Amino acid sequence: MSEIDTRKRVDLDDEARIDLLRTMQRIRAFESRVQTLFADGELPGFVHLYIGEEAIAAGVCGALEESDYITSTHRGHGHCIAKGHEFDRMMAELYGKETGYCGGKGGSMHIASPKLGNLGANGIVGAGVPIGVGAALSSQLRGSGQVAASFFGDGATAQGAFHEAMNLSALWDLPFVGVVENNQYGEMSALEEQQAVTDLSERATSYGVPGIDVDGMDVEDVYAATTAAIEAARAGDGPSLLVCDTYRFEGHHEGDTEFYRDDDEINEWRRRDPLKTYPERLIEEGVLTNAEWNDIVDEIDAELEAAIEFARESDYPEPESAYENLYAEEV
Amino acid sequence: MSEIDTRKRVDLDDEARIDLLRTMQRIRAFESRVQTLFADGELPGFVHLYIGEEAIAAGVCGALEESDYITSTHRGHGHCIAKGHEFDRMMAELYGKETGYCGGKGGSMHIASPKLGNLGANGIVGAGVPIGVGAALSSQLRGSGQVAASFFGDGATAQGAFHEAMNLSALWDLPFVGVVENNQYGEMSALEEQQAVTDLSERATSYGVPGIDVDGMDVEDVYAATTAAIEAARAGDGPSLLVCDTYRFEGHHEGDTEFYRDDDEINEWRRRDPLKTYPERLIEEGVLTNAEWNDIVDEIDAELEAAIEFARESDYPEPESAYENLYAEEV
Amino acid sequence: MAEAATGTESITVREAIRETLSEELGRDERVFVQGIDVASRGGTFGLLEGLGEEYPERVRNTPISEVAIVGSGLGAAMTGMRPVVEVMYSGFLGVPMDQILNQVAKLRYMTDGNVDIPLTIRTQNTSGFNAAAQHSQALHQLLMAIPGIKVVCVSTPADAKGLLRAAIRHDDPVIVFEHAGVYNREGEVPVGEYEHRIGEAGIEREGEDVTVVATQVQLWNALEAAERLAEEDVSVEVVSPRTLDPLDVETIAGSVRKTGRCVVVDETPLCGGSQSELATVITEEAFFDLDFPVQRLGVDDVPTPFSPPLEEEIYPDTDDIVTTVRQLA
Amino acid sequence: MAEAATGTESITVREAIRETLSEELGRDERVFVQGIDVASRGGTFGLLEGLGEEYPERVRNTPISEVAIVGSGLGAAMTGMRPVVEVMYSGFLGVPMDQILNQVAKLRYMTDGNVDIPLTIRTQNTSGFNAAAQHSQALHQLLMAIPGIKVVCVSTPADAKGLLRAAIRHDDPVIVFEHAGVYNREGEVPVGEYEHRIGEAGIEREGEDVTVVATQVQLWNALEAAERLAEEDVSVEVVSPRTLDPLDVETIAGSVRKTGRCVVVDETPLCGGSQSELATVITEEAFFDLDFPVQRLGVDDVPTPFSPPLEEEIYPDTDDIVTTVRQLA
Ligand SMILES: Cc1ncc(C[n+]2csc(CCOP(=O)(O)OP(=O)(O)O)c2C)c(N)n1
Ligand SMILES: Cc1ncc(C[n+]2csc(CCOP(=O)(O)OP(=O)(O)O)c2C)c(N)n1
Ligand SMILES: [Mg+2]
Ligand SMILES: [Mg+2]
Repeated sequence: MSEIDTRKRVDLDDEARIDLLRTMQRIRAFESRVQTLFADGELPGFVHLYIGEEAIAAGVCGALEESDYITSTHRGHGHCIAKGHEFDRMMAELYGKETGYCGGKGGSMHIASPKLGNLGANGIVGAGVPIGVGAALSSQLRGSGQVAASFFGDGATAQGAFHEAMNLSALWDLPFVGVVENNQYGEMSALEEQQAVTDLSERATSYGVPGIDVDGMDVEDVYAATTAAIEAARAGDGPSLLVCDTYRFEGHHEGDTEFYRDDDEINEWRRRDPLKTYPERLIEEGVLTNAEWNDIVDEIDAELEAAIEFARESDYPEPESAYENLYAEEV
Repeated sequence: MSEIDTRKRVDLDDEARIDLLRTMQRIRAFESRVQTLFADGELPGFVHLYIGEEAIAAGVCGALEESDYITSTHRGHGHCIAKGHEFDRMMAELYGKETGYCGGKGGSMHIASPKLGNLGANGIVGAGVPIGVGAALSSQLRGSGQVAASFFGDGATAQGAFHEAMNLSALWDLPFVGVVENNQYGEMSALEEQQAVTDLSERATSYGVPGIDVDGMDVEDVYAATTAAIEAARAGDGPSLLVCDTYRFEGHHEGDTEFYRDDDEINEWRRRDPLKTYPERLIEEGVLTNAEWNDIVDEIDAELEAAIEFARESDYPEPESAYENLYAEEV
Repeated sequence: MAEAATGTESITVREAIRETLSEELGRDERVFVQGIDVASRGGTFGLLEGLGEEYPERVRNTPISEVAIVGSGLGAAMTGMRPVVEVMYSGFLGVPMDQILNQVAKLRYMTDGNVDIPLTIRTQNTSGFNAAAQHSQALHQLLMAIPGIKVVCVSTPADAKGLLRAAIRHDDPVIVFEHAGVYNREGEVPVGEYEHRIGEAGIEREGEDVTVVATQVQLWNALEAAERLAEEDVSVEVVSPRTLDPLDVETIAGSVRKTGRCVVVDETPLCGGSQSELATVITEEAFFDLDFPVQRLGVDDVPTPFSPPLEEEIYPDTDDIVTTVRQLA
Repeated sequence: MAEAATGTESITVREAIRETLSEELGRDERVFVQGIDVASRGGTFGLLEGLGEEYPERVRNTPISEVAIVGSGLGAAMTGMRPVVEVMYSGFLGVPMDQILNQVAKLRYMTDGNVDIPLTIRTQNTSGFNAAAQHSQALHQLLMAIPGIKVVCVSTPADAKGLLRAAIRHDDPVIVFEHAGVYNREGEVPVGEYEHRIGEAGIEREGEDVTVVATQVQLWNALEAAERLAEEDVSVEVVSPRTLDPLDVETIAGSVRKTGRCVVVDETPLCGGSQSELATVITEEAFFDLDFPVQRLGVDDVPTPFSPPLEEEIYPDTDDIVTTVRQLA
């Protein structure tokens, strides 16, 4: 097993840093519009927003290659965007339109494009972890050099699937990265009501895997830790567990009354909002001007509005298509 | 969470020490006869012997009260005997006779008497752990002061059920003791082929639970560690995980060719055979004379032969009884 | 049957469930409730709101650990408690399936009846919420296929009260399938400690020409269909099985012997669905009275798609029932 | 169908499985095998003995972690491999059930066909070994009820070879139910890369009076029963469904339309059993040709008891089939 130096500085040139910021803003903008669209009754189903947690998806996927794999969760829009999914087909999927990534069959909890290396968003807490480990196994067997990263929440670390998968990945030194998005809550229950030990990186020691505490509100910290984990993975040194501390600024799902937490706590975390701190930092460090940042925001907004237009104007799938694509080989 | 001092000397008077030895010998004698009876074709089904691991069941159950609970495994005969099950009804169960503890419905993998606090032997690796935790929860809710101990193998620590149960028991400070019988193998695969970390007590740290390494070949060490764990449990300090190092002297099940391990390893462990070392020690320390020990052995053998006779002479259950006792309330 | 009911009141399924749990918690200290966010949020769809404050010790939030939720419920049920555990969506039943299949359902039998298992598992089927394939499932057919656990399904407020109470007081494990689509349905419920008998079906509407056997959302659709068909002078008898395992074959087959025609409507996929089980026992019992084979309505063997028009496509509705009955009548 | 077979050889089910796996591992580098002790001991009942030495990289012992075994198989299947994973006993399927129900079976559909899942899950039903309730189960009925995974069941050596190869080469997930009770059965198998078509039943013996549809151990019992009944001049047609989902309704119902009488024999418990599904589709397709309702033989809704006379009691045998056919004929 390797020792991973998480504090290792990674070389991030200006362009790379702006890319990280852009990805985060893409997620923030997307999710914010989804929130209003849902409130307006435009979007069917359940919606779990990623607002506040953008640095994780952006940092992890920023460090992955296009050909690497991820598995995602019920709170998966951010992962999709960071892994290269386009607004228009994502939005269309949320509307249940035929132009969506899943032809309307998946919806918010299941948007995914396996072709983009997203092996699926999951409505079953913890269930994506063994699948991610399987992709890592496949990569090892094929000698392809690909890495697989699974995103999952703090709550998911109470699920047996997480443990079985971690043990297997460590046992076989698979090129796997487990990414805990510790947003302090599983639904309406706080971390300490669900986990006997709240320092979740402890759970890595059971498998002799580096358990790395990451500032999930700092995209560069996430990027650096992921880069180190990926290097180890590709070098054949096996998996890592990144425990990214973060916070969801919105409810568990849209409609959540948030009776279980108070404004002070939320405001405390909002001060660390990566979409506040990171642009400030880049501007301060002269990487970006205020005007350039505004342009980025506007550009993204424009793309987003176009995507919403695309989704709205797309057709619903033909009802009969409900019976298609269950199998590759029909009898 | 409590700190448990496992090396704390426990007061064991001569009688108690002889009782521990007697329990071990009861198990050894029972299992040895089961082995020959099975080889002779007298016993149907599959049989997993406990030979070599006697110190664990004897030490753990010796420290438990009669009213405490256990859950058992596919390798469960030793647990039954230590928890007070009688030879005759056990043997009858192995023969599939109506006088068996389960009226012939359970057999070797499922002998259990809930009335004696044995909530079931289990053919599903790991599945007994949540059940044991539930008994501990029940005890906590009823304020009964009872403790629940679950036995399971090293292999079972790779199962999700074990993890979910440990987390819950630790989170709720339940009066629970997890007992890992680390016999170095799960079926035909060695510990290190199955577990990323072979020091299994590490798995306790994920839950902030004391993970105690116990010499599973030394009944007094098992007894002492269990006593400490029980005290903590009854005091409301929550669960412990005892990792008892041991070895099965026979195959995984009867019929196993044991191609996967060599005689040297077996002989090495046999030198620590608790049925060799413990009587020697008690005799050496003047707790027991050679003659007394021989008497104990003979007495047990006699009881055992009577039990076999009982089992042989008992009737098979009526075929129609197969349809009875699925439900308490028939419609 | 516990106490005789005196009069009725009109409440929703949601209210009936909350009330019944509150009453049973109040009546018997051995009863406790555990599940994800049951205490704070009140469990799935907020059904149990406030119960956690009433009984803080005995309404317990668990980690997201269905194996432990069900397994520890079982251990508690074997040792003097009467747990009511919640699995939020029936689509999550795969997670604790071993505990259900091999532990809950088999432990009494394997010990030849030496222990009772008064465990209630509450869960709910979902359709019509665009919740997609994993959250939108009807899965009681899987549980019907497991000997050792009784399966009841809640369609009406009276069911909610009568079946849930019966399950809690029952000495065997019972899984109660609620349905998100009927929580807000209102109906008459006997007041007092009303209990349905496990193993007893109900005739929800009497009729002469065709028997429709239906559950949950489809029961309400069937009643609506019957209403519409009455205008066409087709008299439909609507039967609610209530208990799916054990099944009240006598009541159901009795109706079919009378009408000679039968439609079974449920939301399970057709292959291996509850419809096949019902059709089979009905056919066995009423073969020589049947004019046509029993007709099955259900999901044509796909998972539930997200998109509203797709989801609508795959589930039976009132029109489908009307059309099918018309073909028989 | 891959290559045409030339001639046949007589081998056991056990040999057929080992041979097929060995050939497929040799033919396609994407194929790998994983499960508990598959490499060393050769998996359950030593079936795969020696395969681990032939392909040390691609025959892999796993920890005792069925969720990880199946789940990682799925992940590998989505990313360019063709895994064959083993769940030792079908009775253990409850452990990884969520991976099967919600992941393996739904991922292709939820992504609208954007990924293929060429995953084979091998498992085996058990009866007749006095292995008691958890190890002795027939559970293919649960899998038949899940849209998105195909279910085949191995009764003969030809099935073993033809169905296992088809499963491995198939681009959809297939669960192969073997049966411990048929591993040592011998029979003629086409030589070469023989493949059964998934979705095709087989007429194992032709007859005129009564159709017996049977699987696994019960198929052999049915053939024996047919032999005995022939002496009484009752001509029995024995049909093996082979693929349980999708089911070859045409072949099966075709036989019943000819004979007008049908017995379905399987080892699943009757409530929710495969027998009910088969009886239902047969009845729907052949209703007006049926002289009697389809008869079902199976386990009368109890778990499998350990004691030999009890276990014998609950499973159908040749006598039961003979008696039931006689009543119809
Ligand atoms: C097996 C399972 N149990 C319960 C749920 C219901 N559920 C959906 S999201 C969620 C909370 C998950 O918490 P966490 O893993 O921390 O992720 P977060 O929502 O905080 O991102 C729960 C309990 C589920 N989807 N799957
Ligand atoms: C869920 C499950 N998977 C696989 C098996 C098959 N099996 C029976 S015993 C055993 C080994 C268990 O190893 P361990 O937990 O170390 O206990 P031991 O046999 O060494 O006492 C296995 C894999 C099983 N019974 N249950
Ligand atoms: Mg969380
Ligand atoms: Mg072991």
